[in-house]
Amino acid sequence: MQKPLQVSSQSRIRFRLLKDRFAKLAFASAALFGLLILIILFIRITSEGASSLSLDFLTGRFSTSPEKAGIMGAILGTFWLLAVVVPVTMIVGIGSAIYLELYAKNGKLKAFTQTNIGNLAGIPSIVYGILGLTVFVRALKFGGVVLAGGLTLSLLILPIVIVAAQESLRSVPEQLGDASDALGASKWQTIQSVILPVAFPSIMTGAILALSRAIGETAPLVVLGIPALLIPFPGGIFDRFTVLPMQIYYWTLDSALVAEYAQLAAATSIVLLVSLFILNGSAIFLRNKYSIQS
Amino acid sequence: QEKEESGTASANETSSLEGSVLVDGSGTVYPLMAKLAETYMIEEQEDVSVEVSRAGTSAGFKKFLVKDGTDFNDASRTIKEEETQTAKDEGIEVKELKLALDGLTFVVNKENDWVDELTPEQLIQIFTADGEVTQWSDLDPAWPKEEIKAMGPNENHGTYEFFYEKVLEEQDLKTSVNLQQDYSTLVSLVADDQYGIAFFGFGYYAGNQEKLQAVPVDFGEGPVEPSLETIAEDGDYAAFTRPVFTYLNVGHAKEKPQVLDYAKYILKNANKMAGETGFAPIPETESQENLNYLEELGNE
Amino acid sequence: MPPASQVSSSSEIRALIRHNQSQKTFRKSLESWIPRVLFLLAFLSVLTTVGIVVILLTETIEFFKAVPLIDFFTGTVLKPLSQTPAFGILPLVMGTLVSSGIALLVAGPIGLMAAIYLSEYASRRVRSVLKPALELLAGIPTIVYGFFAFTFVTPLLREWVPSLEATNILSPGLVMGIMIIPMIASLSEDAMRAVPEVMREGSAALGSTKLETSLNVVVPAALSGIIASFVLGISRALGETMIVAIASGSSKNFSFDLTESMQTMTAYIVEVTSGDAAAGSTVYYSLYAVAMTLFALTLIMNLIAGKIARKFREVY
Amino acid sequence: MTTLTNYRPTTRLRVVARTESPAAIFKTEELNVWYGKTHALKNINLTILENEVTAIIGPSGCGKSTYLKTLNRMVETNPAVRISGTAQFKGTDLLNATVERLRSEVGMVFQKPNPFPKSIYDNVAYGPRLHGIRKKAILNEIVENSLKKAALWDEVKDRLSSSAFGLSGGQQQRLCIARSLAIEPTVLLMDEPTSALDPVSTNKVEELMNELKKDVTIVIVTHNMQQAARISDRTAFFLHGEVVEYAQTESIFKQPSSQLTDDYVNGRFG
Amino acid sequence: MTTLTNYRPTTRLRVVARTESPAAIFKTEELNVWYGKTHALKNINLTILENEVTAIIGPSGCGKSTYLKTLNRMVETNPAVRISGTAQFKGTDLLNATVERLRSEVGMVFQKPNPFPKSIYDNVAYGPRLHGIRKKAILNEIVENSLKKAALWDEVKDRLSSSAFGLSGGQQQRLCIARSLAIEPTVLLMDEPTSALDPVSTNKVEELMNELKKDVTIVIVTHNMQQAARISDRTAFFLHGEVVEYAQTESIFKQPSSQLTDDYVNGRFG
Ligand SMILES: Nc1ncnc2c1ncn2[C@@H]1O[C@H](COP(=O)(O)OP(=O)(O)OP(=O)(O)O)[C@@H](O)[C@H]1O
Ligand SMILES: Nc1ncnc2c1ncn2[C@@H]1O[C@H](COP(=O)(O)OP(=O)(O)OP(=O)(O)O)[C@@H](O)[C@H]1O
Ligand SMILES: [Mg+2]
Ligand SMILES: [Mg+2]
Ligand SMILES: O=P([O-])([O-])[O-]
Repeated sequence: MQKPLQVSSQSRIRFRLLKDRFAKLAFASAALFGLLILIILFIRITSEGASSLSLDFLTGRFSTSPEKAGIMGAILGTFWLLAVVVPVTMIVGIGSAIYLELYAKNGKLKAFTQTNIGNLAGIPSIVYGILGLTVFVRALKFGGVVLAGGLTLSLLILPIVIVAAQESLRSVPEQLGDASDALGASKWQTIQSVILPVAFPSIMTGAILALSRAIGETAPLVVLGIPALLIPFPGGIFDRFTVLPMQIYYWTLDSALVAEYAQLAAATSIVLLVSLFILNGSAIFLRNKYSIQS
Repeated sequence: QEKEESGTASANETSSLEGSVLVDGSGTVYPLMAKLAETYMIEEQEDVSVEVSRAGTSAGFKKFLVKDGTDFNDASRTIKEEETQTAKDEGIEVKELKLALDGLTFVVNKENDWVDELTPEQLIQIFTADGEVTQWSDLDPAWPKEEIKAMGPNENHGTYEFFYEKVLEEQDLKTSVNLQQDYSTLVSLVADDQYGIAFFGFGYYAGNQEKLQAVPVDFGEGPVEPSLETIAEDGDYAAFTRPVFTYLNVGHAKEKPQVLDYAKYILKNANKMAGETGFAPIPETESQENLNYLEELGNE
Repeated sequence: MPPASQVSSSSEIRALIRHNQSQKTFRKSLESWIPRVLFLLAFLSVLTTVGIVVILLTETIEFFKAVPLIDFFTGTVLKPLSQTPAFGILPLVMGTLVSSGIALLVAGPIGLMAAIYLSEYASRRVRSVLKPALELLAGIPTIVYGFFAFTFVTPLLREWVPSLEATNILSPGLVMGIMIIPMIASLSEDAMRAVPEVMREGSAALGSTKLETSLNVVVPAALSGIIASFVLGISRALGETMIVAIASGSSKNFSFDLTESMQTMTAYIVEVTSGDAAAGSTVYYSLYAVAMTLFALTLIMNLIAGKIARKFREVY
Repeated sequence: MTTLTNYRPTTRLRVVARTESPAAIFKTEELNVWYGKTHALKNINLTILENEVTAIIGPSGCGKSTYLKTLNRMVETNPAVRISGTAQFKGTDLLNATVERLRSEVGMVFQKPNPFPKSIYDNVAYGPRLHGIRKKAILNEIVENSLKKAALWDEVKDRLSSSAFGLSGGQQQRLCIARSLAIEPTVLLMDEPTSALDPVSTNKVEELMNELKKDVTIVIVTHNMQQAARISDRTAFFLHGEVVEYAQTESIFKQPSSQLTDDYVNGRFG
Repeated sequence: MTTLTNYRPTTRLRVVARTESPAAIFKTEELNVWYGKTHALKNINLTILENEVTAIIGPSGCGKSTYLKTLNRMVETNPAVRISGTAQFKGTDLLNATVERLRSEVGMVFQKPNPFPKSIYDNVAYGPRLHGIRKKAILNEIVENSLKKAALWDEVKDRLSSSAFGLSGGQQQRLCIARSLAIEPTVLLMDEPTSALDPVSTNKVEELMNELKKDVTIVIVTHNMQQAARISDRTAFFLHGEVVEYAQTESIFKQPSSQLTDDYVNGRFG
């Protein structure tokens, strides 16, 4: 057989392999860049904030004097906020996902709702703040209380919860639902006894990730007029409150006035980041654990 | 031990209160008011929540002079004619409570080694278009040929209006003046810009002396540096001295005991905390007059 | 019905089941309500959109009664609080575009390269470390990024660029870029992994190196997905608030100087709400007009991204 | 084409003689099924007889599974599906019946074993529980009987409460059969039930079918022509959504009347 | 088992007589392949001869594809894969060769046609371009020749610049063959190349293989025993990762030496 094409001279192959290796290095550095920034950010924040971190700081009340200031109020505020956000997003989020994924007929309405949810997920959080300000704080006269903040943040993360829950439901092997249907189960019986139990870990993963988003949000709360300086602890969902990110915001802005505030902001950031890492970490763990099985 | 004290205190005067008190308004007054609120909540009434914001005097009045508005509005200027009119229209009775004295302070960067003093005329030149001054060398040929970075608080603020009315005599500011909402931003802008100059209340200079220099002002009798001594109604810095207030919604004070109680508290304690937040005290008699008024309000 | 204790024959069980089936039970009647209740829950998301649009529109219309549309969209001067106010949105548009542009310049190449690495080169183990790390990066609250930009990146940049102001648009732009790297990397990677394995095999079987397969087959095949990830990244940057609110100051300059403070639409909303949110004034309405503009801008971006991504999905 | 006995060397399983002519259990007339625009079944007229094993063969994509799933209306789980024509189950219109009811009479076994992520016991008890049987004693009995019928009881009786995923593929498939049997269906539809199994398991399942057909009518889709020949009484050959030929299994393999059938069963395509 | 001629009624394609004994092109010794913990190939000793068509048959999961993909080391695209033993290509150790080089000599055609999302022309020109051929004239010639060899030229010559996705499945598969041929491989590995195709296309591809084997050694995996019988010279029967039997195709189908082979080719399992 004639081989008219000297297609792969040794040197050419070597050159191509070299290019490949070089590119791999470049791509890997790009991927590591994120990790590097993460490390710098964490080192930077730890070195700034670690000295302010103490039990007193965690359990203390807010104060304008740096040496006395604590973040218990903000921590409690975050908890109360979750007391609103968790039930609302779970019920509405999973319910919507079940409807869209398992009940809704494929048609214009479903396509519209789906597109709508996709777009909601892309609306800047500050716009949700304006929605919350206009509806919850002003029109419904809640004022800047936990309920108003919680509902606003619920609306903000709902699209994320819905989409994640939909994906979880979709990832349940179809054959399981088929097996149940083929035994004469009604739709809801199949959902309740086969699909939801299988999808649950993955739904939780998505929900936790969305919740951690809610915990870290600042912009909508700024718009709602959530105060930074708030000394009494919130005791329920009708109380005024503040949260960790607001505290960071206030202290960062005023670090120009009181240098120690930068350390307080950093210390609060550590608390926020560690809680979020724990949350996200557990979500990622959940996902990895259960994705191997299916 | 502390608990016991506050317990007796509340048993003696009013019984322990709860509810919230909303304060907004002047950023200049904010440090003083925040300090007062904090000590009040810790030492006097643990269950009352006093929330202090700092939208600026003018912005604050807009939140104050509405139905269900804030309880207090801090102000670094007196209430304006049209604001009084709004209050009347809304049926809101307003009481002016004088708290302390502040001096409008001009600050420059630490590395600014050429400015020893400025006259009010020079300040006008710096901040208005008519002066045709854009570089430091335009004021004095020996100074650097660098653009002056002039900045100040924006129109939400009483300090802006005081400056506009009393110093500039209502000439428009240059469009290039960098107007900011937050005093903290101004502080860091000047602290980081060798050619910057800004103005705000003395308190923001007092708290940041390691980052800023105050510019002595020559009112005609030699340079005067702003300080707690020179800031007084008849002091050397009198020309740039102004009283600061908080305005009370009298209706709220009548309805909500915690608002009235807090009003009394600030009048009694403002002078004590003025110094550490960069304000000069006012005569006891002036506070006493207001206190009497409040006592009467309580007895109604 | 056969007694429970009795051994039941096939036919008895069959009969029992048929009997139960013909029964009208509470469960069955309840079940018919489930879809309706769930529908209402799903409808809430539509309601949210309607709420946002209605609120923004009504107040924006109020705003345009006071400020002519043309002035708003073509004005280069923004002095909302001045005695002689001017409401030109262009300074905010400029600030928004510049910061998002910087962000994309950072995140586009790095994100894409990282995506290629994760999708084409990384071993399963490396990916299992890098992906969660990127997700953690994506999970950092923007307020922390803001703090980072203001207290670390800006001072660091000032050592290289002395003319940089304490608040400037460059530093938040860069940090916003870092913030959206995970998003672009992850979405692009998804797009690349959606390219059927058989394509790669086809290329590899012809003797291609990984790089050649990636650049000649995978990236072109995933191109619309990648572009969609870029557009979504921009959209995210357009709407980002806290980083710019903290680190870029509030100067309403209509200029192109990266070293100066510039205000974005989002930062303007923060400034106005934390300053004077008293209802009724033109400034108050301007909040909604700016928010409406921002909303429209991001919506358009998202729709474009959706359209591109859908085209991509149609291929496979 | 006279050598086709070679295809089923183990005819031992087949019941050859029939005394009475069996009744129709399914009857489809002018049945058409579309997936969106794909016309998957075209005018299918078939009568499936009670207590027989009917095999459906044909190349990939010819509509075998679609036909099978139409019989218990599982095809409708795909919302894009449209159906026209008539289909009867025991003389009643099945296309308008209550699906839950239809499906509890017409069981189904799938190509890939699909046990639930539950215990072996709960897998089998799933169906009875669905249909309102809660009494432990009855459930125990049903589980035992069904597993016995599926020839699995001896292998799993000591680990009823362990996960079904711990079983081998062949055991899982028999578990799925047991699960179907637990609600006492009158028909069992099987879609390539052995194609994922090893020879030994295949053989077990084939034996099982032979056992079951005393009580249950079986319709089986298979791509293995020898299997069809071994176990079925009657065979339908589908091609491009149409029935090319439907006859006694012997005649399909020995004297097919269509050249297409001949080509297919002799491996000239597919 | 003497009736097996029935399996390949169309032996017309087979070259029956060989004059010279062909040389070994692949030789694997004690070859083992694991996917993680799955032991997919166990001690495979096989010698594949030049310019022959070698068929690999066996039930699903027995390791056919794994073996084929070991020959061009595509199996290594799965990072979990471990290989032990030796494998030679034309006498040189292929397990340590440069894969890019190996693969440009050992082409591969997959079960599902996998054209690139490019034009027909660019699909065929892809390989030559990789290897540095840029000249338009040369590329044109290669594309034309390759498409002709793949018996596709007449069908596509007027729309070379339209997308490859517009072709039918059978055409796409032939395009993939053309794409492989464009870099002049000495071997073509084919993994069930016709299982996704209709009868007509299947026939075309089979004819094509017969044409190609003059120049190219072909190793083909197929699940269609009749196909193996029709087109191959030599057949290997795999089961559970082992070679049960490897011999002339005729002998595998007519007198298999193993009972397992006999059972498999007669459809008693699989
Ligand atoms: N969910 C679906 N969506 C769209 N088309 C489908 C779907 N399922 C099947 N089809 C189409 O319907 C036709 C018949 O498919 P069906 O699954 O019934 O074939 P089959 O004979 O069972 O094939 P196989 O042997 O591969 O299982 C095919 O053309 C197929 O592409
Ligand atoms: N990517 C993989 N990961 C893990 N195991 C695999 C992988 N690919 C194949 N295997 C396993 O290796 C064994 C051999 O698989 P292989 O694909 O070679 O079989 P095959 O004979 O080609 O089957 P088929 O006829 O289904 O194509 C099987 O047990 C299979 O489960
Ligand atoms: Mg099928
Ligand atoms: Mg294979
Ligand atoms: O914040 P001001 O005191 O300037 O109103």
